[in-house]
Amino acid sequence: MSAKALIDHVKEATGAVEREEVTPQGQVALHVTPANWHVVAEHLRRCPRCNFSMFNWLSAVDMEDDGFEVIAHLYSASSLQAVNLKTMVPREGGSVPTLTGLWRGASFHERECWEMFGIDFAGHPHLVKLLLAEPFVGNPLRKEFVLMTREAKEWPGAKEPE
Amino acid sequence: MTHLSMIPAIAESHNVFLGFDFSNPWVLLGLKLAAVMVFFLTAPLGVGYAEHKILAHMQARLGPMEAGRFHGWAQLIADGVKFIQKEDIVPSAADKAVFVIAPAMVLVPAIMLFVVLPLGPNGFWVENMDLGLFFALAISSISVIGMLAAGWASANKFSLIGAIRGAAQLIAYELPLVLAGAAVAMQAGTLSLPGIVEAQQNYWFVFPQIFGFGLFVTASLAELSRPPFDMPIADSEIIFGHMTEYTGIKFAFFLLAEYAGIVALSILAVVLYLGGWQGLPFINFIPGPLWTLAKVGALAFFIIWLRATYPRLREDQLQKMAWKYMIPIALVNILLTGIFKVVF
Amino acid sequence: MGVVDKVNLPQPVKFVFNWGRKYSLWVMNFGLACCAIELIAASTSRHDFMRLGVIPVAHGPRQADLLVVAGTLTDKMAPALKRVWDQMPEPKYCISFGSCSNCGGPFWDSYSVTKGVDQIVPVDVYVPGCPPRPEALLEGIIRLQTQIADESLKERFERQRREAIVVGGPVGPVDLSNR
Amino acid sequence: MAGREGAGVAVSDPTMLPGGPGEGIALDVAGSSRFATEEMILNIGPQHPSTHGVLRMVITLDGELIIDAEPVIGYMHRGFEKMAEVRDYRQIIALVNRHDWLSAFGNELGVVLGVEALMEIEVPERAQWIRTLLAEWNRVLNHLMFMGSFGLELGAMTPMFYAFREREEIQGLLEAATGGRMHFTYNRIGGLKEDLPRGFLKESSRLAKVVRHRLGDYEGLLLGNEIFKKRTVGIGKLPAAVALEYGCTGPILQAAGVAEDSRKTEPYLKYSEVDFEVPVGENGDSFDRFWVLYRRIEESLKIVEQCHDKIPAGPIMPGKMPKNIKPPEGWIYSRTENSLGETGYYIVSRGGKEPWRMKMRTPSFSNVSMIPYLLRGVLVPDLISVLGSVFFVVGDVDR
Repeated sequence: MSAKALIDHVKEATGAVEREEVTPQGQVALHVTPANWHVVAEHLRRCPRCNFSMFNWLSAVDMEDDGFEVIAHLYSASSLQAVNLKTMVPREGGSVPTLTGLWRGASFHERECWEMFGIDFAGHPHLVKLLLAEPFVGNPLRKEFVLMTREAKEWPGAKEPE
Repeated sequence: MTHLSMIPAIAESHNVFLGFDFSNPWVLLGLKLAAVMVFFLTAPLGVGYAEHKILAHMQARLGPMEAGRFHGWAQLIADGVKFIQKEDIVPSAADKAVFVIAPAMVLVPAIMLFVVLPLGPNGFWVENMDLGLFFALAISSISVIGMLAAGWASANKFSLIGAIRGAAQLIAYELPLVLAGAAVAMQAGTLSLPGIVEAQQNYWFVFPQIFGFGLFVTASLAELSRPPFDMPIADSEIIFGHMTEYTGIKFAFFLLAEYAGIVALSILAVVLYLGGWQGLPFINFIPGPLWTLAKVGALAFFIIWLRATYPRLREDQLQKMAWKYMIPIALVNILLTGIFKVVF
Repeated sequence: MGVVDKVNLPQPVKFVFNWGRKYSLWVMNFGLACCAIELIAASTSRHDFMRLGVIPVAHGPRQADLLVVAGTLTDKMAPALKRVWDQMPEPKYCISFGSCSNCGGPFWDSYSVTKGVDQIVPVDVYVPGCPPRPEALLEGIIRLQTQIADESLKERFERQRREAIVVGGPVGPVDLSNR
Repeated sequence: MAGREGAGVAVSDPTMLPGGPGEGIALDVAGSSRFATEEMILNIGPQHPSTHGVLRMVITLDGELIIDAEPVIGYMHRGFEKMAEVRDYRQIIALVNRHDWLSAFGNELGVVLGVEALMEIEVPERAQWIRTLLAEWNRVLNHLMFMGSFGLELGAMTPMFYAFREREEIQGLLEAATGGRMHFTYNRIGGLKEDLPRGFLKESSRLAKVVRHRLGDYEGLLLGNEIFKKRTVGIGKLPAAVALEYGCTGPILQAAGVAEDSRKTEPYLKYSEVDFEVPVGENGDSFDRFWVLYRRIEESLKIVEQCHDKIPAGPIMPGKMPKNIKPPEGWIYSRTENSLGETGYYIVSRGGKEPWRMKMRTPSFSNVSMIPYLLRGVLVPDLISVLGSVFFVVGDVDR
């Protein structure tokens, strides 16, 4: 299934795709609303034509004022097709339904995303810190989280090539 | 039936020690004790050093090279000197009395084992008991109590698991060990260890008792917790088993007992199966004790070689092997020995 | 322990004791990150630090004399390092192996890395590099052995602040108090 | 493991459903009133000989039977993704060397391939072939390490020493080209740091023969060893569907029977021009995982040997390169088949000299998240056999 065919199929089947994106390198992204996140994901997982059986990774990107873009990267081992499922959540109080019911592997990725960005994954059974130490405060991958060492002292090796 | 009094070299040997005749019993006793201690403190170190070097050379390395200058011969002495300086830690949760006494419970049987082991003819042994074999096998299994005590008293889960594994393993392998020994005793017609050696004048028992020999060596490895049966101290699973919490000299005692065990059980195997101090026919000018030591060395080399070669079994596979295969084979072996004795 | 660190031992006894400690450094591999691989490389075929009497069979801290902290120490891991160090019996030594454990190395600006294990445990020898070559560890061990050979345990325990050696740095003790 | 109660939770913890290989065993034993035993919580790690690194496992035991296991990770979390946001692309090459420290070359490859694709830089032929060659050598290095350490965990100490005997030679070879024993930093955006030294290819082909010859040692010591087979065959079976759900890739997925390898399915560099196979296991057990690892070394050596003949002469950097590396605005997910599986970098550029965001998708992270599934219902000694065969590097897990 080509990228185009996939996008058309998902659009048609779910009717929940806001917009699609194909990069010059041919990578596919489907943008959905947080409310439709689980619906589209479930279709991608269960539909025999899509058959995205592999949960590759899930993360987010800090888009500053737009909020956070949550990305789930799925892969189909049968059609060798990859798709990025994307949704935008607000900076504060953002919540996305969990995908742990669809792919077992989503659990760790969502925990990581939760602690790194502070995005809630509604329905996740075990949303606790994964990588950070227990006393750690803050969400490191948010842009407002500054690296104190760098604030205190600029890296002495910073030099532009001439 | 061979009786002890029928073997002249043994019957007359009561006051003979290391080839000399002693009339003063106290001098004799003192000498014997000193000899045991000297042998106990040197032979295991030799095996330990050999293990370092043999393993190293099998693994494309050199092993200790610096301590004592010449090929690191003093490595284990340095270890000993270091161990006596180390801080002696008793974990606060430990059962202190048991924790302290456990190394001794492992060490003392290991020393006592050497009392009956004969190294050569004409009194190269400390005590010639009529029940020598029985005594040796009985004493060698006492150490399991020390092991359990150490594991339990350490108040450490890894220690406890290690100790329980060790106990299960020792109990399982005590049986084939004893049964294999029993077949030899039947063949020799005596339980006295020098007597068994004398009975091998014509042929070594390894030939008629080839199954027994295999069983004995395998069970000895398990008794000693040596690879591939080193689950009680499996370092990648349970750190150091019952020794996990021990420091300094107490830990050194455990190690010493382990290597003494290798020496003792090797001597026992040599005495039971490989003709003890009896040499090969044409090179008989080599004195008996050297023959024993050479054979012990060969067996110890084999034990070390196994360590370099094999991964370890799993605890339940080990148990299965003992109960389902080795013990039946040992019983059949006894039966065959009986038939052999009656027919020939 | 008990006596050796409280009295000044006569020279011959001290020599023998120091010799024993020098050549019997059972090492606790506190392998954390990349440097752990070079630490293993130092213990295997080509470099084989067992030649120097560094025996890598101490699997638990209780039997170890030397702690080699190899790799990045994170704040989450730091309590475990402290605990391992406390579990080791005296006299014990510590080698900080690699830039990360010396000072944070390439992770100097990270939010979760402890910049320097000397904040947690006293370090005897620092081995720089990212990761240092196994030869650098051998050099560090030899420097440590030289230090052990003429130290007095009594003085060692009396000394509150430890002096450190930097491999490749000036020969002899370096005072870190003014850094 | 929390989430077992799951009150008011729409979806229960999927890792609890529907059981691992030992499904039902634990419940029968623990639930029986006649043989009711007390569960023991055992904490393995973070510093434990078997976890090769700083992974912590909290396992619930019934006797020696594992009822539940939870990996506690993060002890090596160094904040790579945050640090990548304050480093320019040149520095990131040096940084990513260090997250999977056993396959540094593969890591830097992922980044430079991504940035080159974003900037649409044409990499010279020679540079591509050299990258392929060194990436495969790096894979051999990595796999040798795991072959050795797996043996060590099962109690066989010699394979480790043999592995390092070979590793030292290969590291020497790579050091000749790159200047680094472990962290090569040999790639540049657009090409390579410098050309191969004289005599490199000759030495490389000699070494390929040597390593291939010495692989027999491992076959004898491990693959053909009865005890090794007893410890690994049938232990920790992983079905392909579960492996995919957890996102396992590389040897783990291939052992489970899925021939997924981006060198084949989405060829990059010169992998479409060389001939190699993707080994596939049958049962997905510990033995298969190890066997796949072994076969992957053979295949890598095959690629290495083909590279020797095919490396063309020519430049190693494109003629015209911008002074500052500033990829245009956009995003890319660059995925490579690294030693342990798929290593991907999701790079978001806003036109600056630093990436706006660089998400690292690492194979070890997914592999470790799958461990609880494998461990439920196995014995403690098998924990080692399972953990050792789920190949992971802790830095790659925690990043």
